[in-house]
Amino acid sequence: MVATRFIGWLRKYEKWFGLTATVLISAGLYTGLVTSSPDYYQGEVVRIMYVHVPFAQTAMLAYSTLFLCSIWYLWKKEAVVDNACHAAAGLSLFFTAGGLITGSIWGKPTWNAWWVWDPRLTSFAIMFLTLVGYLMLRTFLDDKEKKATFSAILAIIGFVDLPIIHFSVEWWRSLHQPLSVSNRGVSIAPDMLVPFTLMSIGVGILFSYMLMVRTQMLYLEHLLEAKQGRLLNEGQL
Amino acid sequence: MNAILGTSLSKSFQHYQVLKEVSISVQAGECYALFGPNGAGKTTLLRIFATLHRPSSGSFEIMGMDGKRDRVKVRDVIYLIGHGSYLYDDLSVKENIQFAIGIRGWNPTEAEIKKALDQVGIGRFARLRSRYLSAGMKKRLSIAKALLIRPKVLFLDEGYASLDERGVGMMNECIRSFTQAGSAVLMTTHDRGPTADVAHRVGVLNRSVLTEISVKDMVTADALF
Amino acid sequence: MHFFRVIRWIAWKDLLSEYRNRENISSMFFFALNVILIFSFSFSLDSETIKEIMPGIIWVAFGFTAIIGLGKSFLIEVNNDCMEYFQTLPIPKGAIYLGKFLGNLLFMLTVEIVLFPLFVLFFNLDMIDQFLQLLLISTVATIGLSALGTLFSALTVQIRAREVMFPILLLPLSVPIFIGAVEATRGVLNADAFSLYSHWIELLVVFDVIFVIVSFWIFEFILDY
Amino acid sequence: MRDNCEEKARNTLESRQGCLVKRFYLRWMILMTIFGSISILGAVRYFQEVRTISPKTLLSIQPKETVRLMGMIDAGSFMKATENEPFRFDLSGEGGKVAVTYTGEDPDGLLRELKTIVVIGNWESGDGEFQAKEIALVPNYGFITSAYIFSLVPLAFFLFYMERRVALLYVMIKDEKVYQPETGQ
Repeated sequence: MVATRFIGWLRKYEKWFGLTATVLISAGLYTGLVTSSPDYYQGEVVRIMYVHVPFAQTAMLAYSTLFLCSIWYLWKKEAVVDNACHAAAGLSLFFTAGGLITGSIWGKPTWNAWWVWDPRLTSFAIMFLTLVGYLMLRTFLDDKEKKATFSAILAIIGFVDLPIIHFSVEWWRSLHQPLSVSNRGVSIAPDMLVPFTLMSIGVGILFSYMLMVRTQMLYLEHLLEAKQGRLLNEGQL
Repeated sequence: MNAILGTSLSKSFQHYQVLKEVSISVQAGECYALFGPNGAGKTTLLRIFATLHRPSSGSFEIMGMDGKRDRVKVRDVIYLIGHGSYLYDDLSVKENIQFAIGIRGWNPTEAEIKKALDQVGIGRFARLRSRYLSAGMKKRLSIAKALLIRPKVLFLDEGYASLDERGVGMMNECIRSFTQAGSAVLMTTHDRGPTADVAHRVGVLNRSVLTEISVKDMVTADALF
Repeated sequence: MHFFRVIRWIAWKDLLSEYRNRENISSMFFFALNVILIFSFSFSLDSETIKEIMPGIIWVAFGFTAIIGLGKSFLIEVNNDCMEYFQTLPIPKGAIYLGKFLGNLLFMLTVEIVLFPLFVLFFNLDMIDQFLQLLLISTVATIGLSALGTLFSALTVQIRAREVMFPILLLPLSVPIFIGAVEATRGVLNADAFSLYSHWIELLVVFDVIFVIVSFWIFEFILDY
Repeated sequence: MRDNCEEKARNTLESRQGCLVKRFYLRWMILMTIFGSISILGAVRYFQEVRTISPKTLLSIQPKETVRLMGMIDAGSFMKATENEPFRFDLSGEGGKVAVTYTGEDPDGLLRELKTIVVIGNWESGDGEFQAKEIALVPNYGFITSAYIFSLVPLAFFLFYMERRVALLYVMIKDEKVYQPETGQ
């Protein structure tokens, strides 16, 4: 009955998260697009950072959620936690892809390249690949417990690996490409800080809302599947 | 004493719910035979007791130990003879037995292995690589392992499959020796004749309903499934 | 100690099987040979460019070898459902992991040691003097690679499309191993002082320690989901 | 509103789903209106405030106020005699050419021949020189600003699909009476 109570809780509180996220994001968009002045150095280009940075932060938040949920699943073996893991992985993939694409758009005018092997970009690319692998692994497994456990294992290993990857790429880059990329990215002026904070918190809360919705979605889909299975069992379908 | 006790066990794979609220109990020193149509979930039930699957809901006990929490202790007392032979193709019969028993923390002597192999009638092949064994011989090898391990609870999945007549007799002898020593045996089977010789109780699992019938009825019934 | 006995039994079984059929080692070896052949035709190799790209060639060849070899390492366990047998055993599952890991490490190292002279032969390298350093680097890198590879092999061997999934999961996560190994090998081939590239070896050691520990802890769940 | 709607359409699954979808469209239309108006406001500000013009346009409109000028530094025109003198170079674009003087530091070595840059400053039509006060790293690519909005579009689609699916699922679940499932499902 844990699952039912949990889903009921999600259903009860999700709208507050959704509302807060809407308010914060529309305020962030308004200040970011309309009232704040362009950056001294980067001009209008800096505005993409108001989306890019929150996306990247939320991707990391989502992966951390996936990691914690995976540990929780391995500990308690609660099926609804596995649904939350699956939901967090899908959202994490979405935000990672969004962060990579907006980062690439920002990188073209700033670094004059769509892609550089920067430690942060590399770790994100590997995070992306790991998450794709995670979701693929899930599609290839049939047994529910096995699927949940194996994917949790993959998520944990991937999470442990990310700092190591970041660190080793940093070392590697300092050896091979010194100073080709100006790290002078964002100099945060006070009137830039407002949209920045609003968007960061807003997208973070939006993620919690999306996680709640998606967990419910996956849970309900599994319920329906179980129902269909039962009909199949009784020869009605 | 209940050697095996399952309470309202359910199990579903993806879309398909195989077991729904099945309860069963087997006493120590008893042989329980499970009949049922293909796909009724007999093997799944057996595998849940053998701690290979976790039940979707419900609980079970083996020798009074909770099957969900004390899995390691449960595993100490069970042995499953399933569809797989658990053999390594490139090891000889004797080496396979040494490995399978040795990994449990006990090294049987040459004489004990020889005795067990002779008992199941494959003593001649002790040095043959298990790649060349036939299905029946592999089954006999599994029985030899069970005889060496002497588990408190033995699970037999399709116990008589791929055994010849002498093999079936030998299997029954083995089961009888287990039950006489106070072990419980839970088997799934489709062969009524040999089952009638050893089974103390018989259950028919059909659409997640377990009906118990007497051994006599089992032999005389027109169609069990 | 039962724990170490399990490790010993598993490694013994793997080495004995491998010694009898030589399936894994020979396929790894000839695959790597093919990779070398393809590389030697894909790049125009004069003595200057060789120094630049050689570390990469060596580790790409070893990486592919690892995919071939490690991907198959748990096949022997699923062929006759031995994974199931392990699952029903009352033994620490981490010991099974360490046993498999040890076996894989030995296979990989054997192949790598045989391949190094071939690199010397085909690409006219002079790295004979620094064979010990190379051995150290490849040992440290191979420990990490087989630690991850053994875990992912156990994970993917039970699923559909395992040939695709194994490299997809293994390669992105083993990026630090390749970075460290390639950089350290570059140092060796340039005949640098050991202290110039020793920090890469330190990185590899840290990676090894983390991954052996994490995999050891987490392997429990692969066999006991 | 919810109860009313559901009472009206209690009969069939389809009509109840239709009812839900209608409520969704309403909510999402409100959201879209908010975000749409914000993006329109942003676009309006962008076109009013920020203009990056080419040397040819500069020569034709002769502006008094501070402008952003984008062009490529001509080869051979770049010079800086001593430490204290200003940078001098020609900036050309769209067929026009303007002489630029810039007093100050060269941030990150931006000033190189044959490089496209943006200078911010005033056009002194008297001495025919552009007095640059600032040098910007990059021009104001319009597509970057629109990318801001367009990166939120997939997010909206994703969320929209998800919410709609959940609502439909709740209806279906209620219809099939499986909301109280076996514990671990």
